[in-house]
Order: sequence, then structure tokens, then C-alpha cells
Amino acid sequence: MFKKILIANRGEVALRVIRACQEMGIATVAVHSTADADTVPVTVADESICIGPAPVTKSYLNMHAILTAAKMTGAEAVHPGYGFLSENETFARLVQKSGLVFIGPSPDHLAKMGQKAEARKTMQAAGMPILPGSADVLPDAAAAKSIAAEIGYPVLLKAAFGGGGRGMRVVRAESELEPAFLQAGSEAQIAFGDGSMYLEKFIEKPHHIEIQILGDRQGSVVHLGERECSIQRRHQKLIEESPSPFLNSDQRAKMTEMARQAVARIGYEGAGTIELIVDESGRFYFMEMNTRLQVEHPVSEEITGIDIVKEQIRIAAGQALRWRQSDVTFRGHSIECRILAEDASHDFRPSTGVIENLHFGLGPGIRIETHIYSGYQIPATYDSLLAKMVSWGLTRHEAIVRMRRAIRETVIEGVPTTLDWHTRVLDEEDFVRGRYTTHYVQEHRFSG
Amino acid sequence: MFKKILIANRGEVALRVIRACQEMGIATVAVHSTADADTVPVTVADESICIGPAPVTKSYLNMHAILTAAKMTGAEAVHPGYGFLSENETFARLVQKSGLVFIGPSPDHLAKMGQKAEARKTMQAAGMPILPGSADVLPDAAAAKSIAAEIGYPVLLKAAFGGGGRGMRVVRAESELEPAFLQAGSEAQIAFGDGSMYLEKFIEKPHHIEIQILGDRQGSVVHLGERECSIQRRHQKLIEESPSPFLNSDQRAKMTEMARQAVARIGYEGAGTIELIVDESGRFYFMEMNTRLQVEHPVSEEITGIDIVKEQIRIAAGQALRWRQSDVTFRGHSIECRILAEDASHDFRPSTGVIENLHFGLGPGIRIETHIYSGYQIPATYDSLLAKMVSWGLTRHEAIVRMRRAIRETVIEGVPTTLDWHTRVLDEEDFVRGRYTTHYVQEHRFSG
Amino acid sequence: MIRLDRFQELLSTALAILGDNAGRVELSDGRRRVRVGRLLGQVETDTAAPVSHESVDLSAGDAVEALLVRVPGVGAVSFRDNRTGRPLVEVGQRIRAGQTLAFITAMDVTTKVTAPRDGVVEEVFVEDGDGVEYNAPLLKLIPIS
Amino acid sequence: MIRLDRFQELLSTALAILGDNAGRVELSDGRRRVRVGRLLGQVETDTAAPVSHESVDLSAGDAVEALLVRVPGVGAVSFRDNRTGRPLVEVGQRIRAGQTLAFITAMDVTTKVTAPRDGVVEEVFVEDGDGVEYNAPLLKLIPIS
Repeated sequence: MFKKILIANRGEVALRVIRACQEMGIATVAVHSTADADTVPVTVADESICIGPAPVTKSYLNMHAILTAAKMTGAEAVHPGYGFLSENETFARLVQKSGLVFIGPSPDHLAKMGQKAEARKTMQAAGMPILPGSADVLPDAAAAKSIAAEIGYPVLLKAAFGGGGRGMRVVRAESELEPAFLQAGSEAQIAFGDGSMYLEKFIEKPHHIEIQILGDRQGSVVHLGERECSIQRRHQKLIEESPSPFLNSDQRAKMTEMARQAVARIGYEGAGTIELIVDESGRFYFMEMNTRLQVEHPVSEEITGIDIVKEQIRIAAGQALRWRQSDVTFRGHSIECRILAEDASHDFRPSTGVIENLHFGLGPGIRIETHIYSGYQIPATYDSLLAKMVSWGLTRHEAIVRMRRAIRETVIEGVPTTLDWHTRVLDEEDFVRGRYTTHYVQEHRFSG
Repeated sequence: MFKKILIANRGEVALRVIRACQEMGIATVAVHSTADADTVPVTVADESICIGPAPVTKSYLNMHAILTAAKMTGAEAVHPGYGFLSENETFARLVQKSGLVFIGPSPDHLAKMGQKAEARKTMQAAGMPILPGSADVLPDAAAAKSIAAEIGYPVLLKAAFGGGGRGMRVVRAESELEPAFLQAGSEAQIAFGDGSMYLEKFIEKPHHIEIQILGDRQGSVVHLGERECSIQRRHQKLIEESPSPFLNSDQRAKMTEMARQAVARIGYEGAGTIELIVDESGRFYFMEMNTRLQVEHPVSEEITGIDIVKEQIRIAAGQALRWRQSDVTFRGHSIECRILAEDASHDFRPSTGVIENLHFGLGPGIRIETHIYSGYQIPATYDSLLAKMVSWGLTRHEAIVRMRRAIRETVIEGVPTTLDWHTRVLDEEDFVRGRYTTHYVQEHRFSG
Repeated sequence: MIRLDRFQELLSTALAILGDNAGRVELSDGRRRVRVGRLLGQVETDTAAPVSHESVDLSAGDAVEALLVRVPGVGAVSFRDNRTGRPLVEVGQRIRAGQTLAFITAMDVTTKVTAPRDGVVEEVFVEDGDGVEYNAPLLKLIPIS
Repeated sequence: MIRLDRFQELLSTALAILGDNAGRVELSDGRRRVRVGRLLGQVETDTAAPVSHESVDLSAGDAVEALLVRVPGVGAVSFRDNRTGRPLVEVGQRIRAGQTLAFITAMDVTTKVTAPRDGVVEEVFVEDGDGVEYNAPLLKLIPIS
């Protein structure tokens, strides 16, 4: 096992990884920017090194400085957390070249999964269903029609270089396809200078569901169940839970096992997540694979009892998984609320400031993951995540009422937060019944 | 289900019960003395009533005031917590007579288990082994000899009205019995004015192990496993864990099942605890039954996932248990450290003062049960419990390292606490190996 | 009750705005929240009620420190003589030391509250029939020597 | 390094007491604990070393505000000319703007640290060969106009 690990991250995830290391008897090195000098991870780590000024390109994305810090402190491995360099192939190769261990998958897997098209091709070959559509740019409306006829309406026309909804059309009937193809194409031509179009199956009421995977170097792979992550706005998740209230046990068994086998087939090692889009009827399609720790990993830890960060470290040190799939047990239900320094009543506008009063509701079934404290100055440079409040209950109902109770006792003063927004969602009928899709946030706007 | 419950207690347990009620959608009434007016349970309860001045006889033991408060607020049931009136038969009867529900066993069971001799007789009849000894006062040394010969040496001679070790002798061989009997008898005569002596089996290396029981009104009883509570000084527990590191699975299965059946035989309802003394070889004897919630109940909750306080409330409302014994699952290991406002380097001298800085180490596998906050004034009138830190891990090792890590991050300033003492124990070899008896605290004195 | 004293004005305002239908009022001092149910709400509202000074002129007594008579135990307050049904005290009334001011009834046990010294009733904080906490302010006396 | 500035004196004292064998020093400001490993310890110890003022008399410069030259990036410090091996700077030495003060080497890349203006070296905070953090104080210059 490693004697010393450098954590190439900040905030709550840096603290999470440091704690795992401490529990394993591994010394820790926290690297930080000048803006983060006074933060909790820096304080609780055994050693800390300032690697640069506040801007991420000069600190947390500064590979050279991070590797130098690792060398200077004699760290044997680097844990990248999530975000920043966690899925960066070049960094993983540099870490290896420096004679250190990158706590994550191989650079090859990072590279493969880092490109969407390549990832889908790989996982399709490994047995995962892929959202049906045109593999390439459509030459004309006739080609679009023929593919649409094959996969069935509704379909989504997408500009190859598009974004922000421009050059995008949902087409529900064949008669609408040709005009939509021409309109969207010229819109894309004007907006992006390229009118190339793709087409894919349109999912009316999509669920974002992901499967947590652990694979070791010996080729064993287990899944830790799924996470329902459909409560999001602009791909920023706000609430996650496990198990998904939407799936029945057959659907669950099928998708987790299929993901597990596909990951085993590609020889993946470390923690990873298979992201699926799931339609109303439970049909699911591989979207992408996240080759790192996820922000929402605690909900899987709560229901399985397995510490995912410690497993990442053990796998990176060459140890075999201590469980077969049948040894992994699932108990109860867990929910995570990402408490953000954002003003939900103003379209989740990020805010900065100083945390003036801080008190978390604790007690049975409540886990708090946070780096903030009373007096903490939120730097404007980084993301707005203040704390992850995680509840566990024997039933989904119990997980919800515990979360409500913990949030009600929680006080975070000094900056606007999403605490009130989360409270509203936890009381809202569709959420309580577990009937929601990725449209939830835009369909449920709560006034301030 | 009840619409409103009055909590006849204070401190962390009052908060614990209020939280359970809130999670069940039940309104709460906190009663408090003038000394506790500004405490957290009073603040988070829906209503609060000051019932008297600081001295417990005028507030938390003031049955009349508590019942008046219940009537005034329209509470339908009273939860007594632990300590205070929780095992008071008269109070339970008064609550019933007032048309309210006492959340606990029947007054008859409180009465029966409240008297040690009666309790042992009842539980022996229900099938529990009892520590062998003289049922009555010994007439002379000859009688002592004959009983000792029957139960085997070593035996313990005890003054009927003794205390503090006086009039007490461990006798290891028959030749020593007569002189010891005479000496102890005259010692007791001088000290207590009565030389009457009992004799019982002496356990060299005793374990204090207890079985958590839940019984409903329909006659179903389940156990939630055992708790090892041997880390104690003068019957004040300091660390508890579940499962016991001392027992093997056969011993565990035998004693939990035997306790479960005995409790079912006496028709007990509510939460209760069968306290056992266990010798080196795993032989166990019933000592007493606690007819209430225990301070250390969280460790059983952590490994079973069952919320004991909510079950107490459901049982009191007449609901049947939702599990048979085979449905109760056990996962991992849990440890509780009772953080006290006591100076461990001065023989656990209690201290008072104001909590100046307060920060609990949180994160994976850590649960905190506390009523204190930064600025909290510890009243001299009540007990010294500041917080219960509870850790859970997939293994005992993980539960220990998580607790160590959480304590290391914890800061409680303003008063001496047992944090350092707990840290020492968590690092000490006998504890780490799980090899300890009730003699642990006196055998391991750590210098300040 | 004690812990709410400092919020008295705020509470009175809040309850005045909300009117009689206010089932519950919540105040926050930052770290903690204080919730007050109907019972306490009523008690506090009374402090905002106009006080009349009819029978005695108190202008000379302004410099004298008022004496707060507190509730000796949880229960229901009665300000009436239980034989005659007549009021025991009224604002502005002159009281002698030892005179009965109120009865507190709890679970069929009634406790008499008597005046600690001679004085004039300046303010009454609770209404006849209200449930009160231990140590809650009952009424204010302006001592007369 | 920045966060330790305020503890500098305490640290120096602690390290002086513990001597060279101090593997780790821990300070607590109440809420949090600060642990410093070997590396930082060494850096900080140097500030406690006696400073000699041999080559230049600085008595006239006392009123001039000293200029702190900081480390531009994580790496190992070299105070020697890599051709001649001779020291680049010494305490009391006079320095011209643009003159090389030190080299910071990190992963085979070497960065030159130059003097921002003319001045006299008053204090050097790190030793040749030390590993340093970004923004750590390297040396103090007394500007000469």
C-alpha cells in the first residue's frame, strides 16, 4: 500500500479523499492555490503545498506544479478527485512517467472514454445499447427520412457543431421531417458556419440514471447499484438518489448487470460510472462513461456500505476486490442534496461571500460532506458546491423525511444557498412520489 | 398515530426523540427547566413549556408539572427518554390515568423489572440463566460452604446492605471461606449495622453485554443484536460497540435468541435491554432488564438500519412490528464514544463551563448525537454527556479508524472533555484487538 | 417563556399583523429558530394590548421600580374569586401584601398566587383561563410603601 | 506557506525546541489544527537563523521599506551559478535590477528569479536545495534608489 498520496483537488472532495487516506494510515499531501490556503483540506492534511495563484489553469490544472509537489514531498500516488485533471489522459500519463501511480483508470481508458463517439462505439461493442441514430452527418433530407423510418418517431435533428438549442428540432411525424431538416440546417449554417446535421431517437421523458462500477486489475468487476440523477438543470445535478424510484427490480437487475459485463469486457480498472438515458418504458441507452469518482458517490456508499474512495486506492495499489457481485448487499435508500452557493430564485445565480453562521442538522441517517466552516470565504474562482447533505433511511420515505428534518435544522448564513429550493423539492408531490424526469427542474419553478 | 408527543427529558435524548417525531410528522412539546430554556431541543420542538427551576426534583422529575404541560398542550403521548422518569412505574400509571399514552412498557413490567430480585426471578422463570448463588441471607459459614461447593470457586461474599467494596470478599478456595465469611460479616456489621451476607459466583473477567429487544402488543419480539458495554468505570459506560468483538457467532446466536424468547414469554412491549454478565468462556447470566431506550441505542441502529425511537412510538401507538426476526439484517460494525465534560486525567472529574469552540469531524460513517453548540453553557445540575460520536464501518477496523479520524478533527473548547481519553483507548492495543473486560478502565490509566 | 422575552416586541408585531388566526410564529436569530404556538402567542399578544390607568394615578410612581410577579408553576390561570366569580385584580387596582392575585390550577391542584407586598397593578400579562409556564410573568406591581 | 506566516514565531520557537529531529509540528488556533511536515519546517526554521550584516552597513536603510521577493513556482531552489558553482547572492550583498537571484527547478524545467530593482539583500529565507512552495518568501531586498 502507498505510504503517501497527493490529492490534486480542493474543497469537499479533497477532504473526502484525505479522510479515506487517514483511515487507511496513508500520509496525505494537499496541494492548493493561494485562494485556498486557509481551507480545511489544507489544514487536516499531513503536508500542504501551495502550487499557484487562484486561477485553475495556474494551480489545479497546472500539471507541472502538481507533479513537482508530488516529487518534493515523496508522494507515491496522486488522487485527482473529480473535475480538474481527473479525466485528463495527458496528466495520467505524466503521473505514470514520473514513476507515480495515478489513482484512476489507465490513460488508454481515459482517452477512449473521453471522446463521446469513441466511447459509444467501444461500449456498443462491449454489449451496451446505444441511442439509435445516424452514425454520420446526413447527406440530405431523404437520408434523414430513411433513418427516421427505421428508428421510429419522434426523432431529434441536431447540428453537428451546434449548441444552445440552435440548429435543433424535435420531429414527430415524417411529414415534418423535410422542412425541419432544411430550417435547422440553414439555422446551423448561419449560427455556426456549418449546416451539417445528425439525427437520433428523441426521448420524451428521459431519466438520467447511472451505474457505479468498481473494477480491479485482476479483471473482476462489481456494480454498486444505480443512481437516479434526473433532478438537474443544464446538466448540473442538484439531487441524486439510490435506488432509482423509477425502476422496477427487473429493469434494475438488467441494466446494472449489463453495465457490469460491458465494463468487464473493456478491461477497465478503478471506479467508473456508466451514464444511461432511460425512456418512459425503461428502455436504456449508453450515453457516456465517467472515468473517475462522482460527486454523488456517497449515496451508493450509504446503501452498499462500501467506501468507494478507499476501493479506488486499493485497486490502484494492485489489490483485488474483496467481493464478488453476490457479496455486495443493498440496504435502504439514500438521497444526496447538493447545497450550492446559488440563488435559486434568480435562476441559480452563483454567489460569493463569507459564511457567517453555520450549523448542520445531524443525527440518525445524516451524513455531511463539506469543507466549509463559519467564517469561510467562498472564492469566486471555483464551483459553488458548499456541502453535500446525504440521508439514509430504511425506505425512500424515511430518507426523505430525514433529509427534510436535517435541512430544517441547518443554518447557512452570509450567502444565498439552495437550502430553500431543496426544501421545496423534498415537499413537492412529484418528487415525493418519485415521478420525475430530467425536465423536473424546468417544470417545477418555485418562487423565491 | 399520535398527533402530538411530549418529551419528558432534556439534552441529546430529547433532541433524538424530537427528531424521530418530526420524521414521523408528529408535533412535539419540549418541557424544560429554567436552566435549559435556551437549549436546542427547546428550540427545535414545535412547542415548549417551562416546567420548573433547575433542580430535577422540581422539573424533570416533577410528574405533576409534566402532566399539566401535556394536558395544556394537548399532547397524546409522553416519551420519557432515558433516566429521569423513564423507568418510573408511578409516572407511567399517572400518564395512563390522565388518558395519555406512556411510550414504554406497561407499568406492571416497569414494576417487575425495577426490583432486581423480582426481575431475576421473573427472567429465570422465562428461561434466562441467573448468576448462581445464595437466594437468601446465609445463616452461617457452613451454609456458605455448602452453596460454594455446589456452584464452584471462586465465589463472592457480599454484605446484604453493603457498598463501596466493604463487606465484600472474593474467596478462591474452601479453606479461605470461613475466615472470610467472619471477617466480612463483622466488617459489614461495623460499617452498615448489619452483618447479613450473601454469596454468588465470582466472574474473574466479566463482560457487560446487553441485548436490544423490541416487542409489540401483538406479542411479536425481535432482537437487534447485542452491544458490548464493558468499557465503563463505576457503571458509567464510556464506549459501546456492536457486535461484541468478544463473542463468536454461536455464542451470539444463543444469547440473543434466548433473550428474545424470554422477553416474549413475559409479554413485554416496547424497547428493552437484557443486560448480561458474560464470563471468559462465554457463559452468560441475566443481570437486569432496562425497560427504556438506552443511551447506546445508536450502535444497534447503525448495524440493523432500524430506528429504535420510531419503533418505540409505533409500538406505543399499537402498531405491529414490521419484521420477523429473520427479516432483521446485520451489517458491519458500530462504535459509540460518549464524549463527556469530564477531566479523565483527574479521575473523570465533571466540569462545567461554556463551550467556546465546537467543530465535529463528520464525513463517511460518522453520526453525531448532540445538543451542544458553540456558546452552550453546561449546567452543573445535570449529567456530563456532551455528545455521542457514533461510527460505522464494514469491519470493526473501519469503525475504529473512522472514529479516530472523526475525533482527530473534532474540537471542543472551553471545558475539559474525554476526547483525549477516547483517542488513547482507540489507539490502545487491547482495545484494538477487542480483548477487554469490565476491568479495562481501571487497568488502563492514561496519564493526562 | 424566558427565552422569548428578548423577542417580545417582534412577536407582538408579528402577531398583530397575523391576527387571531396566527397558529404559529417563527423567529430566527441566525443560528436557531424559535417557533411559538398558539398558547404562547396568546400570552405574548397581551403585552401589546393597551393598558388603562383608571382607578389610581400612577404619575408619581414612575420612579419606583416595578415588581414582576411570576407564575409559580405550570397550569391554568384564574383571575376570579371561585366563590363569587368576581375578578381578583384589575389594572390600576390597589393591592395589599398577601392579597390573592390569581389561582393556578394544574391537574385538580390549585395554587394561590399572593401579592409579595403592597402595590398597584400596572399590567397583567395573561388572560383569565390561559395556560402558563413556570416562571412566566403574571403581572406587574408598582410597590407602595 | 501564506497561512503559516502568522504562526512564524511560534513555529520558530517550536522547531528550536524540537531541534532537527522534529518530523512534524502541530499548532492549533482553536477551531483548526495546523500540521507542518519536515519540508515546511525547514523553510521556517531559517527565518530564526541569525542574520549577519557584514559587507554593507544598513543602518541608513532602516527607514526604507523592504521588498519581499517571492517564489514564482513550486520547485527546488538553487542559489548557485550553475556554471561556476559560486553563490549568486549573500546577505548584505548589493544587487542590480535584473540580476539573477536564484533558480527554481521543477521537473527538469528551471526558472530564473531576478531582482525587481536595485537593492541590498537583507535576509534570505530558504537554503540552497530547499523545496519551496509557490509564493513562498525567497529573500528580502532593501531597495537603493
